[in-house]
Amino acid sequence: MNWILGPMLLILLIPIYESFQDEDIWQKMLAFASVSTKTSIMILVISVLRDDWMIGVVGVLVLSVGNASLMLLAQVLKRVNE
Amino acid sequence: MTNVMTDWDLAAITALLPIAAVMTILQKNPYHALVVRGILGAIAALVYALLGAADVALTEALVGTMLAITLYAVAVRSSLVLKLGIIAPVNLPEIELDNGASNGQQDAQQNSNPEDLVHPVSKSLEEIFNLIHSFEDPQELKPLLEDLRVFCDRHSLRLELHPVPDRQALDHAMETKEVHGVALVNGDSSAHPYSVTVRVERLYELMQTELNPAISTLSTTTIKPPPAEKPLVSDASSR
Amino acid sequence: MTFFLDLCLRLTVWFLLTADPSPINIGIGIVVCLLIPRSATLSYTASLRDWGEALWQSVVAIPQAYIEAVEIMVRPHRYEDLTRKDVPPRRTPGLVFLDIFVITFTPKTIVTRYHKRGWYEVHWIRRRKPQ
Amino acid sequence: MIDQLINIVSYGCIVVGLVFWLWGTWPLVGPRSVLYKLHTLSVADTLGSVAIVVGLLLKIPSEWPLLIMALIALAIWNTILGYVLAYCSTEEPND
Repeated sequence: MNWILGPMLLILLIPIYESFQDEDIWQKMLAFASVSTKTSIMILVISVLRDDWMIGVVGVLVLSVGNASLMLLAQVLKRVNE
Repeated sequence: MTNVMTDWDLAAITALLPIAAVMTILQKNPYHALVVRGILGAIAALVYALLGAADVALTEALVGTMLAITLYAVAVRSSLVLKLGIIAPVNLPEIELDNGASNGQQDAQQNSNPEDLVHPVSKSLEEIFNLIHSFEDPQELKPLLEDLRVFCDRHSLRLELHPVPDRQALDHAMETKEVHGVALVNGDSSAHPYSVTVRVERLYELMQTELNPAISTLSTTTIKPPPAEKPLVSDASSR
Repeated sequence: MTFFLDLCLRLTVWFLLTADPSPINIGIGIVVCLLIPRSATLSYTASLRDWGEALWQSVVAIPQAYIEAVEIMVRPHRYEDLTRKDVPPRRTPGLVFLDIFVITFTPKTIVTRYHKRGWYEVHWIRRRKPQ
Repeated sequence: MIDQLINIVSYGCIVVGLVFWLWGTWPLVGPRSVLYKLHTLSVADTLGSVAIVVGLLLKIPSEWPLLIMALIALAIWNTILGYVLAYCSTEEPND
């Protein structure tokens, strides 16, 4: 089942590239949202691959925490842009 | 299904970390850097989890990504600001702000309709926010402010106007370091329509090369610390 | 009644996180769920029928989301559109949250704004140019 | 026999998830508006990820509490994040 990580990694490169290339802040935020979800799913896959519960819990927590920080940042950016 | 993971996968995922780090330091705008820092945090958490350090990954996600970004966002927003004192009619937003807040609360209390009572606090906050932003640029300062806005956008600064009633209050604001600079309208006899004075050395250097010299004259002053601070110093040394 | 629903939701999250059915853990879970502060502004006055309907809608939304996803993958939707959707009268915040969730969950529609005067602003992607 | 079927279904879910990921993430590089990209991202990040996690769930049923937690977190957080991003990136209408 190791083959999953390869394509996942390649797809992960797309938003990373986008975040570097696009100068608009909201497009960068989209890339951030995408990266944060994708990395946490990858962590979950790794935890299943290794049968390691601990990493799985971290994956779930990263999933929710990453999104929470994104929402805070989005609100701050909205205030700044006004 | 076992824990055998090819070296290639490991190397490729780990290589993302330096790439993201380089991307972060290449950003010029601090807000863009914050977003890319978030991406770096997410990737770092992935790499740490991949290498088996669940605790480090969790710390990176909680502290490195969430706390750091939130704190930096607030810090950048509150520090990257150019406060400019100007003379404008006394229509201070703060005065209206109080009215707006109390009006909002009264509205919320008078309405017994449960739907309107849902967010009384956020409603009045919204009103306050609109009032602050309803302060418009004074007509006679328009060309100068446009020039300054271009300058501020280039350095991702926020331009904040501090309207005061007269010249005396303007000088006072400068002395108490309430503002970073002041802008004045020159008389018709002068060659330049406006004059700008800043007290921050670095701002002066940047403005000297980037502001349109046809619009304004630029000068800098140093503010001496007010004598009232002396007792504090002796107080500290006696401890 | 909605207090009970709220408690059930919290207990579900607790047991999914801990995954330990021992009596001690159940006791700790119940105590924690009762101790965590409850939102004071949320009014729990919605009828059970409204809640059931909204929950059913969010269950139905899952297969519908996949159908829509396949649709926009097979036939490209190039055009964007902005419409208004009226909120049913007397929605409580919890129900409004569920409404926004259901609309945004399906890939063709996203709520961009909720007006307190009674409508959602919904952003669409469409196959044909909107008039 | 049933084991094999479950295996096939789980691989199917994972592959579908990966296809969703690729299809939904690819438009990010293009010049489309933020809202349009949000639509495709909701295909990739919510639906695709849900499919992948369901695939994992079928593969390792013993970890079901954790993976169901992941499913709930994914669905709720990603959807609400889509709403928040859409709300924050659009201007307030003047009325």
